[in-house]
Amino acid sequence: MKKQKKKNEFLYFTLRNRKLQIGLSIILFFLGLAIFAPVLARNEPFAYVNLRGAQPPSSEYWFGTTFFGQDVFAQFVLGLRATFLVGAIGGGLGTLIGVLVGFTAGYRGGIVDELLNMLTNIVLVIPTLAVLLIIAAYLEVRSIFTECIFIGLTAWPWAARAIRAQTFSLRTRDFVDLAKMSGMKPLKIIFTEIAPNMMSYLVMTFILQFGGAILNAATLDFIGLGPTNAVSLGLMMQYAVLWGSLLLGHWWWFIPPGAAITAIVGALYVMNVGLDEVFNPKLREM
Amino acid sequence: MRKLFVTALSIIMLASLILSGCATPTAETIIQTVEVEKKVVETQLVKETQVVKETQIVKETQIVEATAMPIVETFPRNETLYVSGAAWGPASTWNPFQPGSLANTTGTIGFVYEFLFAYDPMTGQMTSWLADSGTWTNDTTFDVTLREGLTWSDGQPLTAEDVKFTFELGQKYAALWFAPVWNYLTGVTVVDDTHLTFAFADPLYQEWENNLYNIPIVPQHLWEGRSEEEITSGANEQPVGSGAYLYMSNAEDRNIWMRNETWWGISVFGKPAPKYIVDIRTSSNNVALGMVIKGELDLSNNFLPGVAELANKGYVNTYFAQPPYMLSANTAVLFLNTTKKPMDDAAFRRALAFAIDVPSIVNVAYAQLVKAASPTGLLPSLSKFDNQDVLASLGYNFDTEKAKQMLADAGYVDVDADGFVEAPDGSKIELQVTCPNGWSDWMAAIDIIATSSQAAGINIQAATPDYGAWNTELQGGTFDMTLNNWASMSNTPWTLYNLLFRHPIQEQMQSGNFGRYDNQEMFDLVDALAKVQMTDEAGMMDACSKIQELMLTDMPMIPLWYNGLWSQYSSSTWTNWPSENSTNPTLPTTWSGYWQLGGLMTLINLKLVTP
Amino acid sequence: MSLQVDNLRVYYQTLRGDVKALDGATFTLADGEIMGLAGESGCGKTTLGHSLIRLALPMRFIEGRVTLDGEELPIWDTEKMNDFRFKKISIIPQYAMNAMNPTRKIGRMTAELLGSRKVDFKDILPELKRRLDLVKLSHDVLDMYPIELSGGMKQRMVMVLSTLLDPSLLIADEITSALDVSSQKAVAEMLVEFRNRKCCNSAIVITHDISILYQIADSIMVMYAGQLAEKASTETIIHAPRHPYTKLLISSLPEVGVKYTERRLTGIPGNPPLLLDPPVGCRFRERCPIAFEKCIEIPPFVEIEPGHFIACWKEAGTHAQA
Amino acid sequence: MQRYFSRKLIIYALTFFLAVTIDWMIPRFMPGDPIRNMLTRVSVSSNPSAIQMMYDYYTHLFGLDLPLWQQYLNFWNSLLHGDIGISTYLFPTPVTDVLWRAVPYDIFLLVPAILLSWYAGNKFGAFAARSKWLDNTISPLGYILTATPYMWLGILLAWFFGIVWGIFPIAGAYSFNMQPHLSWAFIGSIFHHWFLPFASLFLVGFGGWAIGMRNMIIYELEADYSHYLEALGAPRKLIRQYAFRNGILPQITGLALQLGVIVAGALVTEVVFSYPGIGYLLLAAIQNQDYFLIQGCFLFIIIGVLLSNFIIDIVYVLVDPRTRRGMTGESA
Repeated sequence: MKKQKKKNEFLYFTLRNRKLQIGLSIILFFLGLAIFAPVLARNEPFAYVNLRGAQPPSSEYWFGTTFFGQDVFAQFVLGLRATFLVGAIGGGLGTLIGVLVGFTAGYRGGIVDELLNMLTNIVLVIPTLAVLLIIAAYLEVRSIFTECIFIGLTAWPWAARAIRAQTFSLRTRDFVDLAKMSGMKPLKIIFTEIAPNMMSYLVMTFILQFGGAILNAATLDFIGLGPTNAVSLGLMMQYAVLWGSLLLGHWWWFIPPGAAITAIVGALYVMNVGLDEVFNPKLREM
Repeated sequence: MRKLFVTALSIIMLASLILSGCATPTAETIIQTVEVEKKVVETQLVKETQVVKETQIVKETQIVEATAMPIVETFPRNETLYVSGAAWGPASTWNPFQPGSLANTTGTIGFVYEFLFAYDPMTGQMTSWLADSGTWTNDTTFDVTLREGLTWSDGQPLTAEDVKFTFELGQKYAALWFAPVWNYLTGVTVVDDTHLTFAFADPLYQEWENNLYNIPIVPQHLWEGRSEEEITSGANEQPVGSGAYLYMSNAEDRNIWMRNETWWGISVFGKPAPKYIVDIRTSSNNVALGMVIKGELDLSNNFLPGVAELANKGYVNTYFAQPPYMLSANTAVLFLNTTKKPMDDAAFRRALAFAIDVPSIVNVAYAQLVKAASPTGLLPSLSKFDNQDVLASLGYNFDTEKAKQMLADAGYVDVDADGFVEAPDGSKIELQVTCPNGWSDWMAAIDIIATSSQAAGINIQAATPDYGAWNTELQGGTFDMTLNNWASMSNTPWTLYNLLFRHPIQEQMQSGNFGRYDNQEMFDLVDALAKVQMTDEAGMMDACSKIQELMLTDMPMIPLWYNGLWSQYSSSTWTNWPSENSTNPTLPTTWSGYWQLGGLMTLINLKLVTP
Repeated sequence: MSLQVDNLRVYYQTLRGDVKALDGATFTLADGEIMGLAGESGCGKTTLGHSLIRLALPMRFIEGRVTLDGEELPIWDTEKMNDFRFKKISIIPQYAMNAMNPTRKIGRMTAELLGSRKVDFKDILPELKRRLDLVKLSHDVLDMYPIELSGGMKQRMVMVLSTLLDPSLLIADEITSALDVSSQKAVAEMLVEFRNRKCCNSAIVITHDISILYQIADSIMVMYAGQLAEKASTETIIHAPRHPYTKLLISSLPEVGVKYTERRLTGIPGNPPLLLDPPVGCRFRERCPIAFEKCIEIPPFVEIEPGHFIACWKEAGTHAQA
Repeated sequence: MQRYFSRKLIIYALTFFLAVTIDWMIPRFMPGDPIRNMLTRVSVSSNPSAIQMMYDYYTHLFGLDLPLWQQYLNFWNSLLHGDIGISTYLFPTPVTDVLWRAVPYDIFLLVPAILLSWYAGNKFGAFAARSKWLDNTISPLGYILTATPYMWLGILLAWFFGIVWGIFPIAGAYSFNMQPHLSWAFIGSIFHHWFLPFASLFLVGFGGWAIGMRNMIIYELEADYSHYLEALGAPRKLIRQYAFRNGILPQITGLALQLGVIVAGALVTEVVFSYPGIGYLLLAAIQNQDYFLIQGCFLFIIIGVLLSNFIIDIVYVLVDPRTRRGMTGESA
C-alpha cells in the first residue's frame, strides 16, 4: 500500500514537472523525426537531387539543398538517427560500465574498491576526446557503431564515480544491514534492496551519458574523424564548413544540425534537473 | 642575446609609437576606404623607415650576430602581396632538397634557391635562368653556360663550381631525390667560372631536362662543410640562395619573404613588384575566400568550392571568366588494380571507362571548376602529344548504354537479376572505389563514379578510408580502384607516363603504377620515350602515340579530369594578373615547384593599382 | 506567564491535501518552566516546536495566536519573526550535528551571525567564554571548524550558540537522541543549568525519550495525532496520568529510561490515524479502550486540576460539561 | 593534508604512466606507416630504389626498426630527457619545438576562458537561484549554452561576427599584415583575433557553471546549517553568502573534472578559428599521421591537465578548511 502510494506520487511529480514536460517533448519530437526519417525524407541523403546546387529552404526542399544539391532535410532526419543511436549505445555502454565498476567498488569495498577507484580516477583525468581522436585517427574504417563503442568505452569514469558514492551510502543503510542479517544472498540484496533505490541515479546517469555521447560524437564527426560511410549531424556541419557554406551564406546547411544537437542535449539536461526535483523532494519548491 | 635584442627593439618601437602619438590601424580599417588607406600608409612608411634605422643602430652598436632582417611592424599594403594556398602546415624546413615538405615554405625553391632553367608551360618552352644556355654537344655531353654576374644573396659569386657541387651531392647521398640521375650521369667538369660540362652514358633525356628546372643550386661555400644528415634532412633555417626574395620570418600560419634588392635577375627580368610577400596558411576555405573577397588576400591558390558563383558575380577574378575558370594542373586518374578480378580484364576496364559519368563530376562535384581529361591523360599544355587518330578510334566518353553493351559483349551479364552484372565465370562483382576521407571534392567524385557505374550494372561502392589507410592500400596494391593525381605539371609527357607505368613491379609501389599493370611492351615504350631527345618532337610524338594506343586498348587506368590550378585573385591592390586575355600569360600560382614554371614571372608582371 | 498558545493550527501542504499536523493547540508555559513535549513520531510535536520559531514551507499557518511575554509573535510572517528569533525565542535543532556551517570557524561564524543581528561580538565574547566553560568546552573551539568537534561537543556548542542572547523561550528539539547515554545526561543537565542561570527563561524540550524528561522537565505535555492529549507536572504524568493514551504510553515502557523511539506502541492496538484525513472527534477514539459515543466530538483541553490539563470526555467529563 | 596530497600525487603519477603507455601504444598498434606517408609527399620523379633507401634511412632515424620493448624503453628514456622525437609532418623540427610554439596560444586562450567562465558562471548561477522568476528566465539560457556543441557556437560566432557583420577576424592569432612586436596595435590585433575563440569557449563554459551553481545553491539553501541560521533570524544575505561559499567547493572539484571537456572544446574551437594552439596542431598531426607529433600533443595535453588538476587541488586545500585540518574532506 505504502509502496503503491510512493509510486503514484513519483508518477504524479513526473508528469507535473514542467522541466520534464518540456525536455521530454523536445526529445520525443526529434525522436519522432528520426524514427520516421525514411518516410519524411523524400530523397536519398547523398543523392544529387537539385541540379542548381545550393538553394535556400523551399516547399520542395524544406531545409534547402547543399552545395552539391543534396537534400539537407533528408540528411538532417537521417543524421538524427545517428545522433540518437550514438546517445543510446554510447551513453548506454558508458552507463553500463560505469555502473559495473562503480557498483562493484562501492559494494565490495576494501581492496577492490581501492583498485577500481584508482583506475576510475586515473581514467577520469585523461581527456576523453584526446583518446578518442587518436583511436579514431588510426581506425581505417569507422562506422557509427564503432564510434558508439569507443565513446562508451571512454565515457564511463564519472558515472562510475557517482554510482560508487551512491552505493557506498546505500550499503550502510539500515535496510541493507537488516537484509544482510536475515541471510539474504548478496545478489538478491542488490536487486531487491539496493537497485530500486538506485534507479533514480541510474536514470539520471544515463541521461547525462546520453547527452555527453552525442556531444562527443559531434566533435569527432566535425573534426573529420566521424563515421566514414554514414550521415550524421556532426558530419553535416563538417561538410558545411568544408564547402564554404559560411561565406557563401548557405546558413540552412549548418544551422539545423547544430540547433538539433543543442536542443536535444539541452532537453536532456533540463530533464535531468527535472528528475532530480522529482526524486529529491527538497528541491521541489524552487 | 636575441631575446634581449627583440626586447630592446620592442621597447624602442613602443617608445616611437607613443612619441608619434598615433595608434596603428588594423587591417580592416585599411581596406574600408581608399582615402584613409593612403593616409595611413604614409604615416606607416615614415614609421617603418624610422624603425629600420633604429634597428641598424642597435645592430651596429651592440649586437653583431643578429640577422639583418628587420622586423616590420605593419606591412605597408602597397608593398605587400598576400597569398595563400601553398602551405598545408607550419613551416618546418628550408632545405631545398626536401621538396615534399617545402610546400609549407613555398619559395624556398624558386625565391631563394634557383635552377639552371625554367619552363613555361604556357608556351611549352624551356627558358634560361641561372644558365644562359644549355646544349647537347653530342648524344652524351651537355654543355652549360651560366649567366655573367650571378651572386648569392650574401654577396659571394655564384659559379660553375656551385653547380658541380650541387649535382655531386646526389652522387654522394643516395637519399637525395635526384640521386638516380647518377645512374646515367658520369661526371661534371668545370671549364671556367661560367662554363661546365655534364658527361653521360646512355642518358634519359626526358628526365634530365625535367631535372634542369627542378634541381635547386645551393652555394658550395655554405654547404660543403655540412654533414650528410644536415644536407639530406636538416632544416636549413637561414637559407641563403641566389633568388629574387629573401626569407624573412615565419609563424604558425604564415611565411614572410622580402625582396632581394640585389637580385641578379632585376636587370634581366625586371623587379618583382611586391616588396613583401606574406604567404598565409588557411585551414578553412571560408577564411581564404572571405579574405579574397575583402581584398585582404591578393591571390588564393586554395581549392575553393563555389568560387564559380563568386567569379560570375565579379567578387573574385579567375584565369578564365567562364568554365572551367581554372587552368589545369594535373590529371586525376582512376587506377584499376589489374591483379584483381575483374579488373584484370581489359574488356571490363574499357567498359568501365564508358560507364563513368565524368560530366557530372565536372558539373556537380566541382561545379564546373575543372575540365574533363583527355583519354591520354596529358594536360592541355602537352596536348600537342595527343595522337588524334588514336583518340578518335580508341577514345572513350560517358555512355551508359555503350558500357552496358560492351559488358554484355565481354560476357558480363546479370545472372541473378540483382541489377548488377556477374563476371563471365558467374562470380559476383563487388568493387570499391576509394579516396582519402576528407578530400571532399574527390569524395563527391567517387560517389558519382560509383553511382554511374551502378547505372551501367557494375556494382561499385564508394569508400573513404583515412589517408594513412588509403595510402597503405594504394602502395600495397590491395585497393580495387582509386583516384590519384601525383604526376605534376611538366615539360614532358614522360612525367605522366612514368607515373602511370612505373616499373619494375615491386611489393610496394610508391610512386606510380599502383594498379600493377604488368606489360613489358608498355614498359619498353616508356623507356624508349625517356631516351628521346627533347628537341626531337617527332620522335616524342611517335613514342607517345605508341604508348597511347596501347594504353587506350588495354585501359589499365582511366584518366578522368584535370584538377585545376586553383587560383582566384583580387585586383584591389595589385593588378595585371594573368588571364586568358593576357598577351603573355604566366601561371597565377604560389604552389611550391611552380615558381620556376612561371609563378615568379607573375610576380614580376604585377602592378600596383593606382588609386 | 511566559508563553501562551491559543488554538494554534498549522498544516502541511501536500499534493493530496493538507496534513493536519497541528490541529488546535492551546496551552501556556510559565516563567522558568521546562516543559517536555512527548508523543509518537508524527504526532505533531516537532511541528509545534518549529512553528513557534520558523514556520517554513510546506508548513502552512491556519489560525491561532501565540503570545510570548505579552507580545504576540507574528509566526505566519517569516520576515517579521526575524526580530524575535534568537533574541526572544531560539532553538536547538534536532540536526545540531550539522547545524553549523562546515566551512567557517565557529568563532567567525558566531561573530557573523551576531553581526547580522546587530550585536557586537566583542561585547558578548566574555559571556560566550563563560558559557563555553559552563558546557565544558575549551575556548579553542572558536578557532576550530565544526568538523573538528565530536558530536557531543557540537551539540553543546550549538546549545551555547542558541542561547547566547538569553532568549525568553528555548525550543530544544531531540537534543539527546543522537548522543550516547552518558552525554545525554550531561547535556540534559546543562539545559537545566542554563535555565537556572537565566540563559533562557523557559524551554520546551521535544523528545522521544521520557526518561530524559523525567530528569529535567518541570512539566510534560503529551500529544497525539496533532492534538494535545494531556499536560501536567512531570510527577503527575509519570505516576498518575489520566488520559488513556498517556496511560498506555507510560505503561508500555518496561521501565523508565527505555526509548520508545521508532517502535510502534505494542501495548496499544492499531495505528495512529493518518492526519491527511483524520477521524472526527477524539482522534484516539479508535484505539481507546474506554471510548464512548461522546468521543465523536472533539474533546476540549481542560484544566481538571491546577496545572493538569487533559483532552478526554471520560476523564474530564464534568469539567467539560461545564 | 599530507595524506591528501600524497594520494593525489600517486594518482597523478599513475595517470602519467598509463597515459604515456597508451600514448606509446596507440600509434604502434594501429595500421598506417608514417614514414611511407611522409615519403609519398616527396617528389615522385625519384626512382623506387632511392625511395626505399630514404625509407630505411628514416625508419632507422626514428627507431622504428627496433624490437617493441626496446622502443618502449627508449621512449621513456628520451621522454625523460625532454626528447619526444622529430615530427614527420614538420620534418625536421623536433616535436617539442613545434609544441612550445603552440602552447602560449593555448594558455592565452584557455586560462582566461576557463577562469572567467567559471567565475562569471558561478556568480550568475547564484544570482539565478535568488528567486523563481530569475530562475525561470536565466536558467534556460544556461541550459542552451551548456548544451551547445563548441564548434557550432564557434561557427555561429564566426558567421555572425566574422562574415555577416565583419567586425572580427576568423583566422590566425594576429593580423596577417603584422610581425610580432610590442605595440598597442599589435596587442590590439592579438586580442582582436583572440576574442571569438575565447567567446565560444567562455559562453559554453559559462552556461555549464551557471547551471551547476544554481543547483548547488539550491541544495545548500536546504542544508541544515541554512535552516539553523534561518531559525536564528540571520538575514537571507548571510545565508546566501554561506551557501555560495559552500557551493563553490564542489564547483572547484567540478572544474578539475571538466578540464577534459574544456580541452576538447578548445580543440574544435581552434579548428574552427584556425587558432594556432595544440588542438589545431593535433588535428593536423592526425591528418598527416604524424606519430610523434600526435604523441607529443597527447602528452602535452595530459601534462597540462595533470598540472591544472594539481593547481586545483592546492586551491581546494586553500579554500576548504576541512582538507587543511587533516580531514579528507574531499576524497581523492
